[in-house]
Amino acid sequence: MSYWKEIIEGGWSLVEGMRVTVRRLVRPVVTVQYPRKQLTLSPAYRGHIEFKVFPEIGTHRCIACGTCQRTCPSGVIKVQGVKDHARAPKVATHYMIDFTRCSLCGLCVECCPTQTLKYSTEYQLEEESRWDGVYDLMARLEERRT
Amino acid sequence: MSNRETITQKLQAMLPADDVCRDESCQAGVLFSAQVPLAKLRDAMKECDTAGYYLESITALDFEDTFELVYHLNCYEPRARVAVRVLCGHDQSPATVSDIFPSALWQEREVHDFFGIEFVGSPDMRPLLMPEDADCYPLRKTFGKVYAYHKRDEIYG
Amino acid sequence: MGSEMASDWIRIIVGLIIVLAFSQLNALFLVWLERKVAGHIQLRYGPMEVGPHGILQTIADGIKLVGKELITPLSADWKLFVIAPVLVFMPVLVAFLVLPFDENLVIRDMNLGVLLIFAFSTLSVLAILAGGWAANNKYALLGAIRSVAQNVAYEIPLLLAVLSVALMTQSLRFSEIVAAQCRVWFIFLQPVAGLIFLICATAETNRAPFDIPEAESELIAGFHTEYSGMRFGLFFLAEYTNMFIVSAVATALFFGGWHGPFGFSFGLPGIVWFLLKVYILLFVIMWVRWTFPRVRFDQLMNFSWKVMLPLSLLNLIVTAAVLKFI
Amino acid sequence: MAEQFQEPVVEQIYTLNLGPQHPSTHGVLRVLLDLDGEFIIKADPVIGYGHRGHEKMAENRTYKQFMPNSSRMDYLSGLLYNHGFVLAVERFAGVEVPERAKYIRVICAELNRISSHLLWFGTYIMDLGGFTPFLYCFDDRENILDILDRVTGSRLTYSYCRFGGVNRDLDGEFISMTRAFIERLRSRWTDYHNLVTKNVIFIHRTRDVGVITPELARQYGVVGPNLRACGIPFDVRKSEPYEVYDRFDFVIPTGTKGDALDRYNVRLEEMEQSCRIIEQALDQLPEGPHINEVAPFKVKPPRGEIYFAFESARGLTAYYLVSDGSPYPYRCHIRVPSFGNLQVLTEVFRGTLVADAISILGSIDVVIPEIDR
Repeated sequence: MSYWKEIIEGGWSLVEGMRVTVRRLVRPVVTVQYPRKQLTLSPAYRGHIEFKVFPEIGTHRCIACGTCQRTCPSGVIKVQGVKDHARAPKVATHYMIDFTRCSLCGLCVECCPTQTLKYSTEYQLEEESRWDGVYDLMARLEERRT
Repeated sequence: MSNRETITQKLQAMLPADDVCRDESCQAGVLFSAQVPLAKLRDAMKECDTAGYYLESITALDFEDTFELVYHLNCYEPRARVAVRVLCGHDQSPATVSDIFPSALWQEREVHDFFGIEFVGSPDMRPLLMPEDADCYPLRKTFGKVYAYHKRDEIYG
Repeated sequence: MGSEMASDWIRIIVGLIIVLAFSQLNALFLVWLERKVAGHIQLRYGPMEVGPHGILQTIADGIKLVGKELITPLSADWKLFVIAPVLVFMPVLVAFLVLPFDENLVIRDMNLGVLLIFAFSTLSVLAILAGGWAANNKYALLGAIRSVAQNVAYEIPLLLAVLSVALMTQSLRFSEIVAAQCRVWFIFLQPVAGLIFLICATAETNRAPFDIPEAESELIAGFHTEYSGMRFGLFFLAEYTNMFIVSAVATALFFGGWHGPFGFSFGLPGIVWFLLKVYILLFVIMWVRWTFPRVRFDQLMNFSWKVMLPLSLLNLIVTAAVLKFI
Repeated sequence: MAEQFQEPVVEQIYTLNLGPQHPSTHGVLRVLLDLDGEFIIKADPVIGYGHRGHEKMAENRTYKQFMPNSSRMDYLSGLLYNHGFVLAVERFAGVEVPERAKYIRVICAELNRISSHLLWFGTYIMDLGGFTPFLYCFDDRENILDILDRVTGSRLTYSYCRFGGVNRDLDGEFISMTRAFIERLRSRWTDYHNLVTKNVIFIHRTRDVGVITPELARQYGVVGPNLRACGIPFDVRKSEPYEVYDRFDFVIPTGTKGDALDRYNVRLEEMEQSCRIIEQALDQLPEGPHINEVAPFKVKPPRGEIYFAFESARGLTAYYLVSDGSPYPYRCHIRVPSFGNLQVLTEVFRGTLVADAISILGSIDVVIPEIDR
């Protein structure tokens, strides 16, 4: 008797399963056709880093202290700055990141004493060579300002 | 009697009082820590096995004067972790415990990979995580970039 | 007599050309359909980019497959390896000869049509065995062995199910079997046989949940692990064409062939009814595939020998007894 | 299966190399199988293809710099590992954590646990040949990722926890999304049960397959859901409550036989328990800062060591840290759950079919990069 019972119960469980899938078949899909339709990014999205532009001075506030450079676990950041004269505050002139090795931990943003770094929201970062992954943040900043 | 009391008593009976240390609060995550001489390692582990403990991890520490093997054992009771610590000179070879705890086999292989410590009597000492042709022991403090290489007393003294 | 022979030959040749064109196009369409069905069952679109709703996707894939290098492994038995994909496709084409698409739309209405289809569809397992064996790959061999065992096991209940239909109509000619269903389809008279036939046909065509010869999570791709390019493509097309054939046979044997339900045709020609039913069955096969996990090999065998075979025998005996005493 | 298995004739044995590139070895696991027909005589897992030397890396990095590494060991439950590492260092160095941060961490960690289990659920059914539940699970998991993305800014390797708190505070939107998600997940259980749990094929594939007895589990140090499936209610969240887990009411689901079906049921029930924890944590969520602003920038634990165990999605995980008082750990050892869970397979595989081996491997839920470290 259990033989028949198992066949019937087993068969019914298969029918139940098929009911689940067919109900999904007529439901609207949940995916989007990516390049044509894009989802909105989360407000906290962490892309590569970028300079903030402070409206009151119209540019970044990086003082090239090198904290980010030392904190970065992967040694991605290279920053250089100059002083106009001996008493003047240091101002960054070069800021390069090697995004190919970045692990997006965000420690640089947090440790920055002048809060001049932020996360970019770019994510379509296709490049042709490894060197294209090295970003010059200064140049990017100029590009954005103009 | 619970497993943790059994093993505490057994190990206390086996070792001099200086070598064992019990911390009810488990601040360092370990209830009971026992410094076992190399020769008594297998005895201590057998006691743990009969007390119903399982082997959680085997790891080694490389000090300037010696290696130290740390065996963490645990049982399915709250806050019952036992650490069995064995000093093992750079030229000494501890006995394997893989016949007592089968899980030790891979962990010993891993320690062998990283520290080059040979376990006497182990049926299988092939490299586990390292490539088959590796000729270095990466977690030794003589390999690669190293910030500090201390004697044991400088940390635990 | 002579002119009749000639017209017969012309009929066969024209038929073959139509069959070749139809089976290929149909297989391409089925691949697309399967991907669409799978997509929508899984709450995604499936192919969308090539052509409207991706209808040309499989053609693009076919072109890609044709362009790919045909790799023959060094250790393979290359003669068998090359011939196996061709072998797997031939019996599939032959089966089209006797399929009754409509009352008069049969390429050759033989009195042993049903037998011919099953005789030839059994051949494809030889090709699978040859391919799996010749590849000299353990996964391929395992797949081939599984395939043979599975086909042998499921052939018997399949034929027994067909036999009970043949008993009812006293014929193995498709046109007669279909004609006998002009009022009531045999699925209502022989529900057990119909179900057995469908299950066994799924197993015969190596479709999920009986796709253990391919079993991508166990055997990577089973018997066609080592095949690349259009050789793989032929296996693929053969699978889909096989699906079409078993659905067509099931339609002819159990679902009234070109007849509408209960003798009402609603003014539609027979071929529309026939194809409609075939595609509904195909959809069911796909639906099943995208719903169930795969059965294990020994369970598959147990199911065949312990459930399907006794059931089909019982069904046959009951059918025979009923026919005898009524 | 075991009773059908007979001692093989030696000449019939052949070796099958399962992996490292195989659809269902979940990463780069290679198993050398000695087979007799389709029966497995001996299994020898070969691991180490994903070895990155995290332990050596830790010695060359400050504690803070190692923090992003921690979520890269087990990429499916990155936040749990992250959480564990941060907790270990906090206890070691005595960093205070605000109450709100503790709750936030628990909520996110449990969400991550659900996402890990959901992914396991999907891939396990895919190992058994059913493709569709995989996509349904991904649909649900996508929700979790969206929620976590909202607060952590990342979808897989979160690097969210910080010494003394978390990176970013929760907002109201997060809370409502989480509550909506839990409701939605609960409404999906019927579908999952109808589609998978009750399915006769699934039951036949998993019942009495890959039985791990409690004794075998103890010998091999099997932990997590695999251990609980053999009937031992051992969960670090209960036995050594860390963070605020002792304030929540949840039960440890257990199985009876220790077969694949039990492991499946235990994991499914665990998701429900995680939902309960999240709900309670959301109810109790206090106001306050999300990070201890006065936490030292450079963490320097005192000399000594700590062995900190926590429950990751795969079981008991532990960080063993030895400090010499400098900002760099002298030694960092990570006890990973999958290590023992995978090793037990050498025993369990014996006498099973290849198809079962896949089913068992899937049910154990190993993450290979976690083992390789």
